[in-house]
Amino acid sequence: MASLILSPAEQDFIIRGVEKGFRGDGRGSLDRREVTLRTGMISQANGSARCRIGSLGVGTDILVGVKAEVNTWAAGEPEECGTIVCNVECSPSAAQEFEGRGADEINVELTQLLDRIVGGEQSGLDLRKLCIIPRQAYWVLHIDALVLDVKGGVADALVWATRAALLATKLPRVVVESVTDDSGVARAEFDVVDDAEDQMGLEGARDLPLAATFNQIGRRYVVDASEQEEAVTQAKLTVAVSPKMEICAIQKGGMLKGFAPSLLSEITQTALRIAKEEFARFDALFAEASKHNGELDEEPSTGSTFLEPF
Amino acid sequence: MDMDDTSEQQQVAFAMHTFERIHHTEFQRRFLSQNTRHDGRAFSQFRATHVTKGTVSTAQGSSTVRIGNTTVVCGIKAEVSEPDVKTPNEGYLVTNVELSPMCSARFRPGAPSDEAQVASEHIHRLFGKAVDLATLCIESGQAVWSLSADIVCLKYDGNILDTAILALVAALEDLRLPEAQLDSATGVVSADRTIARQLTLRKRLFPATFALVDTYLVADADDAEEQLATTSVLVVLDDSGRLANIWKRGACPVSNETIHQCIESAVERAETISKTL
Amino acid sequence: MPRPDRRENDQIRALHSILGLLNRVDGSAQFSAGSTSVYCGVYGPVDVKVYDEKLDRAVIEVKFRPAAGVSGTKDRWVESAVRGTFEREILAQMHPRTLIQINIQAREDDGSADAAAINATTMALVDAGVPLRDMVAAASCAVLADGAAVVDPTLEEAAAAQSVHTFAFAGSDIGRAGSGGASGSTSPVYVDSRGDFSVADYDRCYDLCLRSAQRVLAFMRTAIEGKIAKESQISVV
Amino acid sequence: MDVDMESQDTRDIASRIVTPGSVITNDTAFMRGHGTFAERTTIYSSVAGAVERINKLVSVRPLKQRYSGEIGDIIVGRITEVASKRWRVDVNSRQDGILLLSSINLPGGIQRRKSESDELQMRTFFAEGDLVFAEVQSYFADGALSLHTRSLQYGKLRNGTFVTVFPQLVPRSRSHFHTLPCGVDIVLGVNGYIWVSKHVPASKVEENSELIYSDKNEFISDDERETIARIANCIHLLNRLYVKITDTSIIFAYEASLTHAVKDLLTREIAIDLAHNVKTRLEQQS
Repeated sequence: MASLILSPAEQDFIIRGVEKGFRGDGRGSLDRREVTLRTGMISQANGSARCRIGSLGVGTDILVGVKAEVNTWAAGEPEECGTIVCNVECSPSAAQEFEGRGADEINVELTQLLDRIVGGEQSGLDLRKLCIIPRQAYWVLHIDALVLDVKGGVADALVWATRAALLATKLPRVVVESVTDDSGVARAEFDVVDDAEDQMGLEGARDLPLAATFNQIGRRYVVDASEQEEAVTQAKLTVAVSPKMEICAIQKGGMLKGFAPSLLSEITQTALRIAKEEFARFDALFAEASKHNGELDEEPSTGSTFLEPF
Repeated sequence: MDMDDTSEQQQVAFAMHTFERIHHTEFQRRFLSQNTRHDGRAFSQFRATHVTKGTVSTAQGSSTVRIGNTTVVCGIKAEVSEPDVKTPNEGYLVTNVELSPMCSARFRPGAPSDEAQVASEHIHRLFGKAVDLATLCIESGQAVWSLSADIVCLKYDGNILDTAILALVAALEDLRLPEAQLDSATGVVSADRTIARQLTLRKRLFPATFALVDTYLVADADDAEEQLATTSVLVVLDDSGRLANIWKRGACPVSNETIHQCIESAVERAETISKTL
Repeated sequence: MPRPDRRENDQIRALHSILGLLNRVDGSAQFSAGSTSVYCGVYGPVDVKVYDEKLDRAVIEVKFRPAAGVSGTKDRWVESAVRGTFEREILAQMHPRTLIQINIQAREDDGSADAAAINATTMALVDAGVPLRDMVAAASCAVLADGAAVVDPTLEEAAAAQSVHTFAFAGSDIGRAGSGGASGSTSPVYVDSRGDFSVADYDRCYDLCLRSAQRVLAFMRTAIEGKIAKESQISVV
Repeated sequence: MDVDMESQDTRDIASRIVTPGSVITNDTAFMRGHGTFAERTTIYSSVAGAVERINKLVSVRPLKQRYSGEIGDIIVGRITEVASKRWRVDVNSRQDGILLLSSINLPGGIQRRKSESDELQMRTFFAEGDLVFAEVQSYFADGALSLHTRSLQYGKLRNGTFVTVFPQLVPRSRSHFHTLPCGVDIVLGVNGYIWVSKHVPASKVEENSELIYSDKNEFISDDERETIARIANCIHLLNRLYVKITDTSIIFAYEASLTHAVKDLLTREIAIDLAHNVKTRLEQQS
């Protein structure tokens, strides 16, 4: 994915800078770029969000939609649970290297990451609440993420957008009733209430984690690496931390190097340390986004460019 | 004297053949500017069209259609499958147009070309309304007929859409489905082959394609003409004379009057082929 | 019968567009009509593979990705529709031996998505500075079961309609029609009418779409001119 | 009277904003330039932009376009491929530029003859990813730009950081290499590629020609790093807010930015405020 090739002098400049605590745009090693968050822009989805990490309208940009579907239970599937299916796709309209099969590898890597973080109970979501009737019907949440631009730190933006989309997700209410058929056997049947007013949020969505990616550059590491910093990254670690300050998923990336165990434990400690601030930042952005949730402009509007939020 | 004459004729014939090959565009234009076409047809004239039903004995419904040199075989295979949850009472109709290197050198081996995929998709969209998918239901929510129509081009000489659409109409009319029943206890579908049920089409479709070669509108372009045409208009009518589709695609704008001309020609064409079918 | 979203029959949904929203491409646009929304990114002219190279003109390639699910035959159909529509409007002979790549990404399809794809492509091509003979504006219209013709149908309306019609027109043609010319003198660059309809239905939808396209074109021009006006204020030293 | 008519016409045509397909003029006296096409006697616009007129030549300056080079342009490029006796260089244009082995200065004296061994060690001069400061020398038949670095100020770039901007924001001017008062060197490539680096006196390279192809950075102090980051952020914000990028505008932005921390320069409010400040000062100056 690192399509950017830097000259030895640029690489040296970045690495030495990071080691001294100076990043190219003046950030400290644990500073994140500006994050922009919006929710509810896909009216046909049960929940949606868009997250951009980057300044002045340039940055990694991801759109996530959550669609809920009722599935009939089949043998071999979990009996009293719903499921989550993740899919991440890098749009070829975002970058030329995603043309054709160019995005296959990164799509798989990101899908795997997302699945690792929100695919199961470790995410904090109560999957049993997604069961409608045991061994009969359950909800499937399809999380579809579309990567619109890549400027470093895709993993973090993906998780931030997903958390926002799941928090904004509303499921229709389901009424279960017992019916006795002609032969006297009682069966459960369900009805999905089609009423936009009568919907509920996901159980446990508040417990969903956020992720921070740490890129090892030289002997130090940074959070939220820029595109150039990613080009000189030897190894990276994405750590997902829940609001309960538990680490619920870790994925290592970067094929050049392994981590020293001491650095690894330092990074996880740091992840926990910055988590509180990250959640506070997310909450503020999400609250702001919820105010404008799904606003559709009444008047025809022509947003001109960059400084419009999206 | 005689000798001279023949050699001169040969000379001319050779020159014309060469002319066609190396100056394809100019060659065609000479005809068009004289109000005729290279195969002698008038602008609005379609090629001879032959429809034969039941040409593939292993398929439940089949047909062979020839328009001029373009030859297409359509075979429909019926299989039992489970319906989609959203439409428990509807069966499936899957269409697939195959343009292999066998039918023309312009197609390459391997994955279906864009042209074949576009044709498959367009025909699929067209027949979605022509076939009542509810008549393909065996047991609601349990079992339905799934029809897969393979439309294979044997020889390509232009106007694949008209040929393929006609072939599918004929094959659907030829289709006989056995009476099928679902045994709810075992979940097995049994078919009684002695009773053959015919599928009733909501409407028969009659296609007519027109191509714009330079500024000339010609009906039913053959391969040589198609290579010059950047624009085509497909008009599909049903047996009650109503329109099912107008599809203008390609680079050149076509005036609304021209589209109306196409509709009028298509009406005449529909009358002719309804007799053939 | 009132429409589900209480629009008048000849009223298109609120239009919204953003030019240049993708940073990695030469030109991009988002075009939305109500909740139907499409992104388009254009690269070009760029180097072309020798195998595809055309000596006298640029090669035009179109890729369409649906909002969800895998890309299939359906998308090839849309690609061919868009490619055909822009084949003449892009002045391809000005950039021989190059490639102009058009990537369309549906964000949400709530009806009339083909028209939105064409409109988004026009705006992205303009944003990329690809030389065009003319701008293209598209619009859709549906004839409902009760015979009423409604413009810019939603997915719900289109699904229940007797027939659905999509037309695209070149800007100059729309201009001519606007100056009092009859619809007979206009020449659409793209027509897709399907369903069960009469010639009268077709004509009715043609006029409605021509009028809608007029509004879409005016909207696109305003959006583009607004952006240029902003950028023209670049201070000169 | 005639003159009056003419100026009236000029006002009609020039500085109008047009979109593709707009009629620019029916007057056959005009010649069509970039961004236009002609059909019969009418000149139409083929891009969106502002109409410009020089005498009888009308053209449209487009919204944005890839960089298209002119001979004499000073640019920054990135080596993408080492080929036989030449390098391919990404110059932010639709085609890669070409730097011929014969168009560079070799270490050990300008007048030295190029030998076969030079061909074998081309990577020691420029390798893939290297940034090069060069001048457009001519065009190849297929339109690709031919570059040269035969001047001591040109060559490999080091000691700093790379910034990309819209090419149309960098005007062509007499000098594209500047040493700013804050002790930072900048190379403003008209192709939109900009290099910001620690100031190294020109005499240093003149004394030691080996340095032209060095990959090694000099020692860069913390203060210098901060100034480089500040200048890079200033350029970035000028770019995003569509302000022309020149040594003057960069200095103005730098001076106005000093009350803020470097990392805060790219936050929305501060960026808009700074850009506004720069615009006002530029207007006052002219």
